Amino acid sequence: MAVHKTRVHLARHEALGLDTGDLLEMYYYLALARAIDERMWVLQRAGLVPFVISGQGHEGAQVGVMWAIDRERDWLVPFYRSLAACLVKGMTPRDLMLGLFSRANDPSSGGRQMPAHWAHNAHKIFTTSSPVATQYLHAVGVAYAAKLRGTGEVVVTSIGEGSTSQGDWHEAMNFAGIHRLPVILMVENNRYAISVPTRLQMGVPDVAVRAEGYGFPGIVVDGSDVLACYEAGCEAVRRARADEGPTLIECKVERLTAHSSEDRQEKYRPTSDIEASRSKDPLVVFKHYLEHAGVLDEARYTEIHARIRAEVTDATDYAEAQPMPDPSTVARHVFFEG
Amino acid sequence: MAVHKTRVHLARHEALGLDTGDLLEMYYYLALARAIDERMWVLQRAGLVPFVISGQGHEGAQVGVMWAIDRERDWLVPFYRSLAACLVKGMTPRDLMLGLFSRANDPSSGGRQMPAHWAHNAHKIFTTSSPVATQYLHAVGVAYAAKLRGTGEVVVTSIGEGSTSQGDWHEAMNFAGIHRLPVILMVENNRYAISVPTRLQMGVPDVAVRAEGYGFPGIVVDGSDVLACYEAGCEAVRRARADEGPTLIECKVERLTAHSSEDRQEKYRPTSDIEASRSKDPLVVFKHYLEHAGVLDEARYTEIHARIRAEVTDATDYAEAQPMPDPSTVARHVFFEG
Amino acid sequence: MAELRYLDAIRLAMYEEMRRDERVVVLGEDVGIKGGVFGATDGFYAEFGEARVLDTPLAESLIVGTAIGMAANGLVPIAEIQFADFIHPAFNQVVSEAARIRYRSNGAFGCPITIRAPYGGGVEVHGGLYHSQSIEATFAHVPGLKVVTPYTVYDAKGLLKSAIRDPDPVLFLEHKRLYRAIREDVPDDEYLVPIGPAAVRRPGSTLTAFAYGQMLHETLRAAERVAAEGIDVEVVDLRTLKPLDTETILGSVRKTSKAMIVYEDNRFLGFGAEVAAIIAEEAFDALDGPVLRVAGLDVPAVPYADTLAAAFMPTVDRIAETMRRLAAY
Amino acid sequence: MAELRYLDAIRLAMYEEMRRDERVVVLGEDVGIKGGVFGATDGFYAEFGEARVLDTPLAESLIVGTAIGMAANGLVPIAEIQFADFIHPAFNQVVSEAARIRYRSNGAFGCPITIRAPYGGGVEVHGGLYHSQSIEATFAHVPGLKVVTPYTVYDAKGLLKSAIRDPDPVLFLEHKRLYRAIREDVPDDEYLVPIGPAAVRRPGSTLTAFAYGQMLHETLRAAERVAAEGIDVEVVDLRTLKPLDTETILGSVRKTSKAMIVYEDNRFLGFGAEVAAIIAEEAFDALDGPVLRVAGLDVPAVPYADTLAAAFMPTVDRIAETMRRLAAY
Ligand SMILES: Cc1ncc(C[n+]2csc(CCOP(=O)(O)OP(=O)(O)O)c2C)c(N)n1
Ligand SMILES: Cc1ncc(C[n+]2csc(CCOP(=O)(O)OP(=O)(O)O)c2C)c(N)n1
Ligand SMILES: [Mg+2]
Ligand SMILES: [Mg+2]
Repeated sequence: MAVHKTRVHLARHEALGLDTGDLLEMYYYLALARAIDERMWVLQRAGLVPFVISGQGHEGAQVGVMWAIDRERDWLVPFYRSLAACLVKGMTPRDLMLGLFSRANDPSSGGRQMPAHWAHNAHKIFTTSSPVATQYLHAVGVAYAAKLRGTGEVVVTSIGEGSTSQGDWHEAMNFAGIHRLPVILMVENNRYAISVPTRLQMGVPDVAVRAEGYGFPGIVVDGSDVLACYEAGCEAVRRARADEGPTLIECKVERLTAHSSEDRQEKYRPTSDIEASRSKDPLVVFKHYLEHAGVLDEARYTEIHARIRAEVTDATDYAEAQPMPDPSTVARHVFFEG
Repeated sequence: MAVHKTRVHLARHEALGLDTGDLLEMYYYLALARAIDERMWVLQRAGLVPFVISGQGHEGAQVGVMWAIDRERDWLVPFYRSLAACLVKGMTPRDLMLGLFSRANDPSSGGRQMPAHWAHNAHKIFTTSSPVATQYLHAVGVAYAAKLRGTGEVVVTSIGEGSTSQGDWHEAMNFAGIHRLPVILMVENNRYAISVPTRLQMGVPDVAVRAEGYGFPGIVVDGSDVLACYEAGCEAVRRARADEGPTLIECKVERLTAHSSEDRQEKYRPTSDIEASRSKDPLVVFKHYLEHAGVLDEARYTEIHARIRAEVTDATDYAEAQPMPDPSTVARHVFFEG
Repeated sequence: MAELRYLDAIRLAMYEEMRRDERVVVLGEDVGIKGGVFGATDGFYAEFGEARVLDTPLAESLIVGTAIGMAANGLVPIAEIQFADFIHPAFNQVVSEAARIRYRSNGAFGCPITIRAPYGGGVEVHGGLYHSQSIEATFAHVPGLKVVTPYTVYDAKGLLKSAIRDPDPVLFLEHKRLYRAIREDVPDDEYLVPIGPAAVRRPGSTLTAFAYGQMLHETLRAAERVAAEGIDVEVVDLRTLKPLDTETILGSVRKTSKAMIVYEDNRFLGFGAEVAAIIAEEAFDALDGPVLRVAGLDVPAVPYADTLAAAFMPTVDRIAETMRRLAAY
Repeated sequence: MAELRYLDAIRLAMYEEMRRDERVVVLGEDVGIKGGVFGATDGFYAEFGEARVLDTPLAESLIVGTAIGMAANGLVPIAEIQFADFIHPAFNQVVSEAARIRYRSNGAFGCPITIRAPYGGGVEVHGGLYHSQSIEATFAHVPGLKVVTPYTVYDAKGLLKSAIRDPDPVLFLEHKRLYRAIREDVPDDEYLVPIGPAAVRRPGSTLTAFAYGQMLHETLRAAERVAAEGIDVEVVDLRTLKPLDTETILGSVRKTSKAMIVYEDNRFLGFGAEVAAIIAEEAFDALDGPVLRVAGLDVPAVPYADTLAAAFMPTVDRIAETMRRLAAY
């Protein structure tokens, strides 16, 4: 049975052109994202930072799809759960922790925005705001410019399923379809918008079915299946580079934490549902796969996690030690300063 | 051939439960709407009123669908091309002309709004504004109240295809689907948004395909085929009353005039295209049908049109003779006056 | 008499109105089982059911737009905007639609909706640029809208009940820092606080300081501080920003002959600008000094980092300093 | 020298910038083959092609939101909002996004977009409640946005070119009544008018009247009228509403010691409120009279019927009357 499984699994990642090194690096990013994320919650509970919102449960979808793009050349227009995506795109654990601690040298906003409002100019990660869905319009605008200028860039953006209810989402989908833009439109569907279940959010089970109404394909993938997400990403990138237009990728993911440190999900989520989520943890699922595939053994596992522990601790200590923004800078950058 | 045609046609309206009286009344409304509309353009060209925007080419879709509702009990949440729909719903030629002349006793707005911003409290026609697509949200709100209060009312709203690009359209479609509301969501697709062709408005040929993405049916009808529109309306009303939810009805119509008296369509529409529109004039098509069906003969035709001419002239003379709004009332009704 | 927090008063006002009038419904994001992110509708879902306590999709234009339609067909909607900052996607429905239904229909249709929005920032709020905005000036500029922002627990309950019963759209602003900060004894018997009149919170003779919402707290403390120095400040709570109680404003200025306005919103074209303009226009003869403003900085909302947030906000120090300057003028 | 109308100047400014810099694109509703509903992009489609002269879907949030993205990736978008009244659906993208890109990224990203919007009403406009609004106060309150509204043909061209080249978002407001009303000789050689400085259109000594856009026309005529009566009015064209040239404003008031503001927007919290507040705060010592405002009524925009539209607008008579009142004070 295990043997059989293994053969099947091996066939899968090999068929996708991924070698052992790729798989281990992908696993590293999943585990790193999770470790940073968990540390953030610990720091918040310890009262060291006021607030945390993060992406536990979404890492598989993000690492899988992001693995398909050119991390140097392409764009990411993220949302607040895009922690893992930002890591793959080049942000470091220190970068992320600087945002959590709202330090002066936080590359996202210099401490001006809440944590998880990602941005990094050098890594082509566009600045994130709080009002949901606005980023979808920015992403298709970036893609329009890429197409007009012939840069060959592909743009990845993402959003939660609840936020697809915003008008901006529709307007962006429509624009992407009209101009066949090189953009990958991700929806990370974790079944809840804070407390609102999909039943009250939309009249259909899958957001993806809406893509057809805009003239491009929409596909549904299991967000706990990293390779399936990677495969979907590859096809979407192929379409984008071949000027075949956008692709909507709806990843069914699980929200393993409360919405944010301000939320108590026990009030609206049955325990059984919360447990069901844990059973679909992409980190666990991917780890099983790698073990069955004989890619991840005890030694490698220990090595990777030791490295991650060190990086997370370094990032935390480093960020905490950095200065807070100087109050005298509060009025800077309202307009261009030359 | 003619005989054969006739048989087929007869079968059609009879199968829909429409007798001669119904057909003649429907024809009367189509012709009345057209006559009022044409008079409005004449008055504008003669410099008697500053502006006109109207619905020539849309009458078949509006009369057909509106014929299916209960004109007393149900709601209409119109847009600026809903002239014919407002007539069917109970507004009189005088009511419409009072709006064109922006007279003090204009029932829509007392001369405060541009012409074609319909409203009539007694006839359950909700007030129209200029920003497109907002009415779709009002309509589903009215429908939600009807369902919650158990009034059994059905709500009809309509919009142009270009305006479906607005976020509000998506938000309303989504809400209608989630709550299975008793609402008929019309789209009058005349292929242009002022000068913008559908090619630049949406990535798909039919807006109707989007309904499925919200969990309810969307159908496409030929707006020059009054009976087909009526049939679609009947099924939509049936669904609504049976608590089966909303229906999107996309009527393919033709814009027989420029967008408004401010527009010169020759600049962006080839003559051939403008002529093609004329060939799909719902008034002409329906007249042919009635003639073939032996419902409309010379005598009846003359009688109906004589009646219409008289009504339009009466409405024009009456409205023109009414006083303009008293300047001293300009600040009234900002808030409730008790 | 029951001791309530501001948040309890908000909740109780809605609760009583929903009990009293079955046409009243609440709609918004997370107002259902969760009872709202601040708990203002806690328990409503269980008592009044899903149809009257409606978790909407995540779309503010929908929240306001459908409320307009519900109101047109016999309901009395209370729309909750989760954070005032997120009313912006609904701007068109609020300004072009809700505020104009009555005027544009020449009085034929009305729009009896209440839009509740928690607003405001401060170091304690940790809201950053999008969970701390003050939106009162933007909406008080809009004819056809009423804008209310209570400071006391008593007013929170009485004004919200008036807003719900008001035949016109009311934007009801609740400063987040007040929710749990203060407790007050409030009568058990029903009472209403009328929309319109301002309230003198501290009578004084040297100068008048106008404020509303959270800033009254800072202003009153500043007034106490300078009182020791013989500066007797009259503090006026504007409460209703639109329609504005100009009579009370001008009356107070004629009495003290000096005026200042304190507000947390961006200074430029913030609400204090209108108050200052009214005074400069209609009470100039009574003025013995410039009309001063203490306000938030002209940067986009309140930055997240404590150091920056503190630099943004009007503080008791800054307010007291301005009182001294004005008194000395 | 070429004699141009205001509309020609707007068109020429964009044309020159598109010729000069291939990164410049225009997008909006009907800007393509039709050349815009007012003709501001007439001929552009044929010359620059569909990709750079983009007819967008009918969605203003899309127009501004995509422009932000285009600007982030190397383009310089000029977004046309067909009528200023229809910028409201884009309010969130303008206020929460465009205006904050730079601040929220601590200077890492910028948003070099220009948003053009024809605004304003009047009997001749026949725009009714939704084709006649003044939106300058609403947006001038927003930190991070520049707001410009030229009066002369010369300024229309020079300021628009500056706006297009500006590294930050500029809301460029064009009063519809100016489009075809005036003709002026404008230099053939390239020139820019800097965003910021106000301009004294008529020097005077009795009092200062501040105005902008179409209202300068009425104000200057009123000034001529009362001049015969010995009232010498200084008329200042504010031109750039944000950032505002307070130096020129205060300098003029210190000179004349009396000030009034004329604006077409609703009076309450309209732009004149901030001008009055600044004067009452920083030039009180120089003031010899109240700061008066002549403005549009506090009703939702300009009604359609001529009789009502006329009742809404500030007229030369009302302005002259106010000048007399102030002079006599
Ligand atoms: C315009 C706007 N309205 C409300 C909010 C408050 N809010 C933040 S996240 C959230 C829920 C988002 O749900 P979803 O899109 O499913 O993403 P998820 O958090 O589940 O990943 C809400 C309501 C917001 N940020 N922006
Ligand atoms: C929000 C908004 N933006 C722009 C306009 C200007 N405008 C009025 S009608 C129209 C075109 C509408 O096209 P469509 O929806 O197809 O309806 P049609 O006029 O073709 O029947 C436009 C752009 C408006 N009224 N509202
Ligand atoms: Mg979700
Ligand atoms: Mg159309």
